Amino acid sequence: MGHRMAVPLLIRVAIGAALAIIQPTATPQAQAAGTLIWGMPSETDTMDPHATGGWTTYQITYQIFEGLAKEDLTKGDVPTPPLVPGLAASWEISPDGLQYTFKLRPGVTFHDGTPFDAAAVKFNFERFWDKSSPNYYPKAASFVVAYAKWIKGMEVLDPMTVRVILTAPNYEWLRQGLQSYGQPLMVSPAAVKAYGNEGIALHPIGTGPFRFVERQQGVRTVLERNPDYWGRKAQLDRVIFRPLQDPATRVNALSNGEVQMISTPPWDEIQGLVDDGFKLSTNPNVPYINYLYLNMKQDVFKDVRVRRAVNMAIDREGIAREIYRKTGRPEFGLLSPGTDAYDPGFRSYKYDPDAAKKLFAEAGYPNGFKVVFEIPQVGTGELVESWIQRDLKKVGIDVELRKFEWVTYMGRWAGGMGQDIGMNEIGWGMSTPAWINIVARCDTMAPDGQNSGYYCNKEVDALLSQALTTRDPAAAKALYQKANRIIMDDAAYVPIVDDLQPIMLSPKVHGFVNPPEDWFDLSTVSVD
Amino acid sequence: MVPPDTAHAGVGEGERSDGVGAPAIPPASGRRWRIAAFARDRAAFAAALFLVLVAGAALLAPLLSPYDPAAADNLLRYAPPGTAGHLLGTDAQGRDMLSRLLWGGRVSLVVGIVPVMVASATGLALGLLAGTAGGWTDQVIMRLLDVVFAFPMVLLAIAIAGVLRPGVWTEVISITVVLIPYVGRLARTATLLVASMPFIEAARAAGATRTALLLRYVTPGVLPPLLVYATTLVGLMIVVGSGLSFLGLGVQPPASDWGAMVSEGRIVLRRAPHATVLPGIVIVAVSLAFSFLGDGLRDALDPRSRRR
Amino acid sequence: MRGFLLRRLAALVPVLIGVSVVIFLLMHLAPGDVTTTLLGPQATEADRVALRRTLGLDQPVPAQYARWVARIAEGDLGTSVATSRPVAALIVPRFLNTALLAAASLALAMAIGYGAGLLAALRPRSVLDRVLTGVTLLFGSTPPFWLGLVLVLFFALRLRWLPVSGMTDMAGEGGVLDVARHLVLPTVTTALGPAAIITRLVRSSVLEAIGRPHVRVARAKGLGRGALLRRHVILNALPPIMTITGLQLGYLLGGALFSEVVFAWPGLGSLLYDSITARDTPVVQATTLLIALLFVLVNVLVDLVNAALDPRLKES
Amino acid sequence: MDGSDIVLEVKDLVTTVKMGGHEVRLVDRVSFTLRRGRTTAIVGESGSGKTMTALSLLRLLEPPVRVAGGTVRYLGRDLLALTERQMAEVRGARIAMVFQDPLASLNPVLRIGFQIAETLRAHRKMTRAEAERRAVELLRHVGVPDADARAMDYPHHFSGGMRQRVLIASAISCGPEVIIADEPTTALDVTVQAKILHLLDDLRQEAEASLLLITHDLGVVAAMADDVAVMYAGRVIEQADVDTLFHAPRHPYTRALLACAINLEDDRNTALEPIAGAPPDPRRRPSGCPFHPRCPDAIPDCRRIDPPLEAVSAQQSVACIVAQRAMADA
Repeated sequence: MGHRMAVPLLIRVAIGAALAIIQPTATPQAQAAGTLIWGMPSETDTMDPHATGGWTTYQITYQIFEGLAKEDLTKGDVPTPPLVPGLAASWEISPDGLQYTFKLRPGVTFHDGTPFDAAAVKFNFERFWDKSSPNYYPKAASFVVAYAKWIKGMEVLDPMTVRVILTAPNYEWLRQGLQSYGQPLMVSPAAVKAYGNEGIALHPIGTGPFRFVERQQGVRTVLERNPDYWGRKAQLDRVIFRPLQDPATRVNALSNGEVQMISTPPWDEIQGLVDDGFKLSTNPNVPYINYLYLNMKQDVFKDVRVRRAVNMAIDREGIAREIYRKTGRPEFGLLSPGTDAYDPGFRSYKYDPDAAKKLFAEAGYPNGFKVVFEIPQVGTGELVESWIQRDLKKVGIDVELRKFEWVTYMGRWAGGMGQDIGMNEIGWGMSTPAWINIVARCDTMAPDGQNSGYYCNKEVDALLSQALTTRDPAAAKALYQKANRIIMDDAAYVPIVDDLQPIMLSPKVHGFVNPPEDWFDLSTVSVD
Repeated sequence: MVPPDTAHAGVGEGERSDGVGAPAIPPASGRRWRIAAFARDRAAFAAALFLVLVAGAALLAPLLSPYDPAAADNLLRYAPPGTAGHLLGTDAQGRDMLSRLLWGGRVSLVVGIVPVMVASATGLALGLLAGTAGGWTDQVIMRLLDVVFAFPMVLLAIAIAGVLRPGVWTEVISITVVLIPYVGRLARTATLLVASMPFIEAARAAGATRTALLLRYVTPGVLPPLLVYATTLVGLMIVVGSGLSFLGLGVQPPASDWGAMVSEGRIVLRRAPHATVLPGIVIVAVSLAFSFLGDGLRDALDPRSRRR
Repeated sequence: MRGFLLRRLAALVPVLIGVSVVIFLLMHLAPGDVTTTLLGPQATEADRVALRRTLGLDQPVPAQYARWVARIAEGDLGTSVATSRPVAALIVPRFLNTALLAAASLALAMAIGYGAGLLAALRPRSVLDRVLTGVTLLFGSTPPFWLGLVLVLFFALRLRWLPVSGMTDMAGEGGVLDVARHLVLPTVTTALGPAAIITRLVRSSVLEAIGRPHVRVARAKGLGRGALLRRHVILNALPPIMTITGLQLGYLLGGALFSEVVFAWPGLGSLLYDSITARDTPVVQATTLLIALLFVLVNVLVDLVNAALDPRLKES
Repeated sequence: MDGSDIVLEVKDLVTTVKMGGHEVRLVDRVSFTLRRGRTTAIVGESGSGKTMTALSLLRLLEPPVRVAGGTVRYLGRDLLALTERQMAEVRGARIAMVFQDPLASLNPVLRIGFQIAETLRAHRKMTRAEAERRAVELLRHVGVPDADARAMDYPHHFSGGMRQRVLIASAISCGPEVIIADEPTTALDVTVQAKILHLLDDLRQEAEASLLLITHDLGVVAAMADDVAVMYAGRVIEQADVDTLFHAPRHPYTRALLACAINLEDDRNTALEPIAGAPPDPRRRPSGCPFHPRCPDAIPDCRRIDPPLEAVSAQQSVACIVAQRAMADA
């Protein structure tokens, strides 16, 4: 009864199997007609539009859900996405700017066949705004707060008409509902009743040009064309969103034909891909400024001359030219591109290291000082951060980089800089000029807002509040620009570069539009 | 990659090996470190020489490196090796590769050596205690080691990076913590084997106290296999450290180490292969050198295994 | 044998408890809690406090731990905070993917390791020995993520033989052959490290067994080379080999993370990495426990195999 | 003694080991014969090459040790010329061997019964069941109590003596003509030694096999051997039948060996005289007669002349010029 030895057998089997697999099958994957596979830098979180905040998530939910108003993302050559009727065919704003009466679009159904009407709108508003309603969902309320905090009341006039009363006039209110951090898009009430507030994230039912098919967490999220869509129907049969965290893998997947589109390609690989025949798509007005906060509570930064000197010491043009190349533009203000208030010609501080050194000396720091610069793991990236560190070193400022893992960094950034921290950074912006309120008002100082550097200038707050209540966009623009000038004169922030949102596309992709927004309308796209 | 073969440090003699592959215990007599034998083993000798050179270069980085490792020249990004003034070319930010390799060596060698030394000391202490005390102490220590043993290495590193901050100390601590059970188990097995040898009973009969027994008799028996195992581990830990840098948990800019250089350069492998290939080769060479050094040490300390 | 098994399984319990306590503390010590991901930075402090209360995060850590263990006992792994899906639904498919990759990698590592190790041991100090040991050592010393990329550049981008990412062809219908094609590069990348370790140990273990006196006695009995090798050399060399193979399988469950990241292979490792960065504690805890449980179970299995192979072990 | 009863004839056997580039002789032109039904002993201090000689007969050497010359004729065939496969058929079936260390000579992971049956099935067409049954009979035959049950046990369940009995059972399982026993009892305690030796002798007579007994114990030689060969530094320095050797040793080394042995019959309490010095290192063997540095009768010629083994009578040969010359004069 000697032992039957399986080892030699095992070896033969394993080698045999391995060889059988490697025989060459040269053709790249067969391409289903009209399917776009998009390689994204990270997995998206829950697909409940009311309860999510990530840009990458809106890149999917924008295809499934729609709001009463909508941004037209099919135009790339406009300074800001035009505001167009969505599920509301039309709306009127009362002269005092307090009442918005929406005429709903008739004949629209949700993907689950249930009708879209005033009752559905009421259900959605109760979900993210009305604490007294059984449909109230606290998580949604906390995400949609920027939009919902202006609502005083809401009433259904008839099955196809709804009126919303604001607490105060805010002519950016509609636009604020189409930004990140909680979008009040219309979710099918029947689906919420069927799957519950948490379950809706797994069964997203909206009215958009694409319908949800399935999601494999970390693998793919599949949408298909909605044949009954009320507007221009999508051309693609299906869209597949694939998280590919590693930049090298994203590039290789594109080259190997496993994806037809990737976002955030590594800057240094773009030229190589273009040479290989892939198309680079960018937009000059994407609302995305990479900027630094200076900690106004730190003594060194209380002196405006020091803040100005820091602004002068950093070579924005050099960073845009050498690192971002054709996918970045130097930025000198804090008004977000992609809005009608943005002025591309705005200038604040020229790159002048010698003048900066003089200013530091004048302010009492002839041989510079030490400053701690907190950065996130997935921020602008080491290339930019070390460039800034070198530029400041040249003028005597010794920068210590402290990198934090993303979630930890978010907590520290949202919570406001500690006393020992001099600077931190973020890449942000919105297609509404009102964004500047969130980051630069006295009353939005962290931890109650994203003014992480505790900048406070009463005059700026007054101008911004007035701008919100100015109906005429041109007049509002003048106010925002005046505020922007004051902020940059105070030099409380150090804007660096606008990211032009580079997207690499396979030559097989047609009709893709890169709009002045952080997500895209895929219904115009087709793949041969 | 997990450190290997607890049993690798040779397999015990005689029938009492408990099947888990106790380490080779040199016979009680003739344990002198035979420099001659070691020198004759050409591979080990070459490896030792190479490592001394590498360590020297890293230590003398300030003198040897032609440029400041953080000095970037934007006009010279991705310059291939052999470009004027830059023997090994430049990296993504136009920094001199040779200088970064030299300075990076300091961090990588620390990431390789410090955890192995600390883990060996702790592991030895725990192993000796568990091996000689036996009973409850042995069980408790072994179960504690099992807890850390069952923890996937990478998870521990990520969690520690979350608690502390990504950086060299995160790497060092995570690698140390993960290594302790491997060394601890090896030390315990070695202790059990040495403790059961006749010369220990003879010493006990001659009235040696427990601590004397432990220090003068058991430890010298346990040290050689541990030393051999530790040497091979250093190389492996440098490779593991490079993995942590790849996940962004390692050393933070502007400082760098070989692993971070490999993972940074990796993104543009096609366009500028030298950026990732050069540090890659250094890691492989140093890691190989430590393995050969380990083999050489094992043969020198345990003449019986030279026959094979 | 049953007593042996029960004793070994009993020893598991404290280990698993230990692992669960450690990971629970680590997740609580990590700054930045789940409310930042859940509520987004715009939420006010009051909202965060309210949410912490509803999630029970404001209770003392031991109480939270106790509540969590109680739920685990009933088989409820909790729901993922980031994706609001039941943790089990998240983990099981990812575990199967990792299991597939780990099994394939181990099979390859064993094929290389046992083959090369045995050949090297049968001709010690020969050219074959030096070549085999040298090559496997070389691969064992290469950072896996770098190796993966080089393989991709050659086999996928230049020869266009193999896919670069994922587990199946996204647009295709999948199927065994499709998965197999996607499995090749990640398996080779993951397997070469363990293969080097297994080769070294098989070589030293077989050499040691060959040197034992009973092998000479068996030869004196006139046994043929095959029987001699199988029954008298390999059988005695197996226990340490089995132990190290078990260790490598344990490593592969957690350690295949590099291949999972480089090849976008949707395994447990990348899920773990993402859920830690998202502070998704329920997922992290369940995944860690699963990996730890598998690791210790594999080691118990190895002990059983070794006990079957070597009677002295059974009685110790 | 005519040639017909010669079973095994070893002539000028040379076995070397490759050390630091050159071949060192461990066995240096050894010759002796094994006669049917008789026990020949090879005696000598450890390191004299006696075990190496035994292993060379069965070609059980592994690199860097190898047989460098000479012939080993077994029933007319030179074993050194056989292929490995042919040699395997001889080992265990025609020439069997019992080893010194019973503790390590049995495979610890296989059952006792199996390890004996294994030998049978290697040489005989037998089913597993038959081999196992035969194994149990063999165990009973070599004196293992309760053989039926014990066959299912593993080696570590047996004492040293019992394991040696198992090895002997395995050795005789195929009825070999020659049994080589390399210090079969050295590792055992005294009480068990006698039993094992008697067992070996009974089995040998029963099978009319010849026994080649390797030992350093003159007591064992006296008890067991018919013919004796004394080895020193890899050579046979004296060969004779047991009575001649004990009563008329010619070679000074043999005489010295005998002087060391305790002789119970002799009532004089003579002090034991150890032999000065130690056996030479094979790498730096002295010139001429290897024993001359320790030899009390050494004469200058001993340092020059390398004494061949020459017959000084029908039953005795010696490799010592002083002894040879003394015989010639007498």
